Amino acid sequence: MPLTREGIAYRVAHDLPDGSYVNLGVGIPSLVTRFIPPGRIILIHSENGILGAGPKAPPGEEDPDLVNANGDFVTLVPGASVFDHALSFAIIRGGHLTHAVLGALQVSSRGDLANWRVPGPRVPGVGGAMDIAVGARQVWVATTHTTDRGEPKIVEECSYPLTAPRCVRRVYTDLAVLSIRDERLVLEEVAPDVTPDDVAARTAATLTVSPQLRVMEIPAEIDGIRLLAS
Amino acid sequence: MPLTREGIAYRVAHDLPDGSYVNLGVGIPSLVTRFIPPGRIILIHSENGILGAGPKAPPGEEDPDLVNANGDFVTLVPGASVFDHALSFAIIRGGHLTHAVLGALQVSSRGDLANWRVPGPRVPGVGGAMDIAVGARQVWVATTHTTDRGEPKIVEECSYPLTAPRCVRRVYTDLAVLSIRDERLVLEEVAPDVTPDDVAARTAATLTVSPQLRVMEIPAEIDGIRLLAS
Amino acid sequence: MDKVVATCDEAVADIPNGASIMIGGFGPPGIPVHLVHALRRRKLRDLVLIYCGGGTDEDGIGGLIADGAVRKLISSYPTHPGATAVRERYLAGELELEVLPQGTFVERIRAAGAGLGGFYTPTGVGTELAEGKEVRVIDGRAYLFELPLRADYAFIKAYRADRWGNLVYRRTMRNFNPIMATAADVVIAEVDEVGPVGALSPEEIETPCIFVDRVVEAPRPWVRQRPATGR
Amino acid sequence: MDKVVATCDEAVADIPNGASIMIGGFGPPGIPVHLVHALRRRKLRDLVLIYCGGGTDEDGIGGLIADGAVRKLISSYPTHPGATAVRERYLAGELELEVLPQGTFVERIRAAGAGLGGFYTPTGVGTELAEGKEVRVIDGRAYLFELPLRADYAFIKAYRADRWGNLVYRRTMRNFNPIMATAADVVIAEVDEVGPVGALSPEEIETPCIFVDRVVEAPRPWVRQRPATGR
Repeated sequence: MPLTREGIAYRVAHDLPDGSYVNLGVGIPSLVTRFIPPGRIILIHSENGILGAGPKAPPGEEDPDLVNANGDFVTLVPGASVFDHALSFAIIRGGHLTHAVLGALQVSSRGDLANWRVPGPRVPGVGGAMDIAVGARQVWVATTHTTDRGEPKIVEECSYPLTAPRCVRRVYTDLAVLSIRDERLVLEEVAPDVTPDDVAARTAATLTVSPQLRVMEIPAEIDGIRLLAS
Repeated sequence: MPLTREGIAYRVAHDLPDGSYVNLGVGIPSLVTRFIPPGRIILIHSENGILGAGPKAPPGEEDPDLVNANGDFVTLVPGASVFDHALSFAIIRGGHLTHAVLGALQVSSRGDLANWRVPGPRVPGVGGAMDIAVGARQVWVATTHTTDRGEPKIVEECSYPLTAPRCVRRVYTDLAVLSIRDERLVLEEVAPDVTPDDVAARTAATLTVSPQLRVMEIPAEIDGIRLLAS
Repeated sequence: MDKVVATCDEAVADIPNGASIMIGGFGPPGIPVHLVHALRRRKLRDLVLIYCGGGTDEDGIGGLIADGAVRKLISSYPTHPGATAVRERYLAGELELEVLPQGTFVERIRAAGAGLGGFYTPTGVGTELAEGKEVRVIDGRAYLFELPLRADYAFIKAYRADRWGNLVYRRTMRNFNPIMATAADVVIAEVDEVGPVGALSPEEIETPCIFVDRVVEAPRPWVRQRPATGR
Repeated sequence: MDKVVATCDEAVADIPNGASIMIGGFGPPGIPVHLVHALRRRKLRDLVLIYCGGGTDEDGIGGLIADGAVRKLISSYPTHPGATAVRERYLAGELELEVLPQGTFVERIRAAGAGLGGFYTPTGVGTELAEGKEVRVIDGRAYLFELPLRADYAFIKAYRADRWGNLVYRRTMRNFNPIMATAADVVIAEVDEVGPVGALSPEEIETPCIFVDRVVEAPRPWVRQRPATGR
C-alpha cells in the first residue's frame, strides 16, 4: 500500500536525528513537523529569518510580524531566534543546516534536483531553493513517486531546469525510500505490499536494489491521520 | 606661532560639520572630541563596534566590557549603538563614515598616506588603518608638520610603507592647513605669524599657495588649554 | 541629526523618474507599505525596483507595477500568490525582470553596503541562472561571480526608531531591511513609533543611525493596541 | 540540544596538536580567557591561532605563544602594548605571522561562515600587504581577491547563554565573536551566565544556537555584582 502525503512526511520525520537543524520546503515537507517522534528536539529554520519556527498560530492569534517563508503566520518555540536575510542565508549556504527536506518536480539518478520552475513562457521565481540545495549538509526530497498524470519524477536526466546538480542524498516517496550513493540510485525501502518491480516500473532511471532492502514499518494511521493509502 | 597638539585638534574640530560620523585615530586625532563647537552633534565611530563613543569613563566607573579601538575604557552617548566587527568594517569600507581623522608618519603631495609601520625588522601590525583610509568619504590627517627630529612629514613620495595611495584630502598641522586637490598640494591656511615660506621650508614637496590663503583664527587658549605654542 | 520627516509624501518627494529603489519586506512583515503608497501617488516612470517578491495590491508594489511606473524589477520570488501585475506586465513584454537566488540577492546588496567589489557564491552553478556569469573553481569547488547591488533609494520598515534613525525590528520584520539600509544613497525608514534619542539600548539597535537619512512615523493600527514596552 | 559542558578543561579536552583555533575578543572585552588558560594547560604544539591581537600575559594568549605552543598566528594588530611574546618569538624566527587589515581579517572569516568562495576588497591595494594577491578592476576601481578563512575550533566569549547555546553579548564584547562562531567546525562558548531555554528573547539573540557546539559557564567576578536583569 502506498503512503499518503502524511505518510511520506511521517517516514521522513523518523529519520531526522535529535538535535537536527532543518529547513522544510512547501508541500509534503511542510508536514514533517507533525510527526517528529516525542523526545527529539529538532529546530526548524525558515529562510526569512527564523531558527525555531513553531506550529501555525491559532486563528485570531496571528502575529502580523511573524510569518515563515511560505507566508504562513507561525509561532516561535522557546529558544527560537530571529535574524536578517544575510545571516539566514549564511546559515543556509555556509553548511550549518544539518538537513533540508524539499519537494521536487524531478530528481535525477545522480542527485540532480529540479524543483523551481517548469519550462515555458512563465514568470521565473527561484526564492531560496538554489541556496538551500547547495548549502544544507544533507538534502532529502519528499515527493510523490510520480506526477498527477503518472509520469515518473525520478529520471535519468532532468528535463526541467535544474535547481542544483548532484545535491540530493535521499528520496522519500509514497512507494519507497531511495538513496543516491556515488551517483547511483539505490532502493533502500519499499512501502508495505509494494515490490521492487512496482517501484522500478514507476521510475525512469536505473535502480539498484540494496542487499539490505527493507519493508517500511509504518502504522496505517496515527492520531486519526491516515499514513497508508486505502 | 605654531599650534599645540590641542590647537591642531581644535582646528580640525571646527571643520567637522554638524551631523558628521567620524572615526578618529590615535594621538592628536583622539583629542578632536574635546573641541567640537557647542550645538554640533558629531557621532564618533570606533572600529571595534561603537557608533556614538563618548568620553573616557571616570576612574572607578570603567565598564570592563566597553573599550574603544585604542583600548581606552570609554562611555556611550545617548543614541549610541554597539555591533560586531563585520558591521563595523562594512560601515568603514562601505563609505558610510563622513570623515576619518588620522595620524601620519608621512603624507605625499598626491595624498598617499603612510601611517602603519616603519621599515625594518619589526612585528607588522596594521589594524583598521588601511580599511579606514580607503573607506571614509573624507580622510583628513592631523599631525605635527615635521618629526621630532625636524624631518618633513609631507613629502613628494612616501618612503615608508603605504597605508593607502591617494586617499588624503586635507592635512592639519601645527603650521598650516593644506588640501590635496587633483593631486596637487595646496596651502590653504597658515598659523598666526607663520609665513608660506616657513611652511615651504618644512615641507619636502612642491606647495601651491591658494589665492585665498588665510591666517587661522584660533584663540591662544581655551578653558585653560593652550592652543598656540608660546 | 534629527531625521524625522512629517509624512510619507514628504519623505519620497524628491525621487526622480528613473530612480532605483530598494524595498524591504518579506511576507507582509517588514514591507514599508505607506512609503510605497506615497511613491505610487508620485506617478513616476521608469523606476527600477529591487524587491524580493512580486508585489500585491495590498502592499502597493503590485499597484506600482500595474501603473506602468516600473521599468525593471530585480527580484528573487516574484511568483507568489497575488503577484498578478508582475505576471501580466512581464508576459506582455512591458517589464524587465532579473531573478536571483534569494541568498545571492541579499548578499549582492550586502556587498554594496560593505564596500566590496563582488564575491563568489556556490549557489546557481550548473543552472540556467548561471548563464553569462563567470565561473571560478576555488579549492576544488565551482562558484559564480556576483557583483554588488546598490540603489538610489531604500525604503525600510522598522518597529521602533529614535529621532536620529536608530532602528529596532520585531519578529520577522528584519528580513532585507537592515541590509538594504546599508546599500542606498538615501535611506528612508517607515516606523511604527519614534521615540527620543536614548530610548533604545545600544545592544538592541539593529540598524545604527549612520545608515538612515529620513524617518517617518506611520504606525500600523495594531501596534497602538499593544503595551508600549513589549515586543 | 543541551550543549552545556561542566568545565573549560573538559570543553577543550579533544583539541589535537596542530589544530587551528579562532579566538574572539578585542580589548579585553570578549576574550574567552578561561578557555585560553585551559588550552594552555593542554601543552599542545603546532597550533595555528586566528586572533586579532597579539596576546598578553593576562589573557593567556601571550602565554600560549611564549610556551611555544603556536606555530602560526593570523592576526591584524599583534603590536599592541603587552604583546611581548609575539615580538620575541617572531623576531627569533620561531613564529610565523600573517597580518591582515582588520576589515579583511573579519570579512574572510565571515565569508567562510557564509559559504562564499572569496571576495574582492579595496583595502590594501597599492600596499605591501597586496603582494602576491590578485588585483581586479571592477567598475573602474581596483580590488584585492581574498579567500575565506575558517578553523577547526573557535573560542567565543558571550555574556548570557541558554543551554542550547543561544548567545547574547553586552557592549563591545561582540567584536569578532558572532562572526567567528560561524566559521569553525567546533565552536566553544565561554559565558558569564547560562539560563534555561526560553530565557532570551528571539530578537536579542545575536548568535543563534545553530552555530554553537559547547557552552561553559565561567563567570567573571564583576558580573556577579550586577543586577541579573540589567545589561
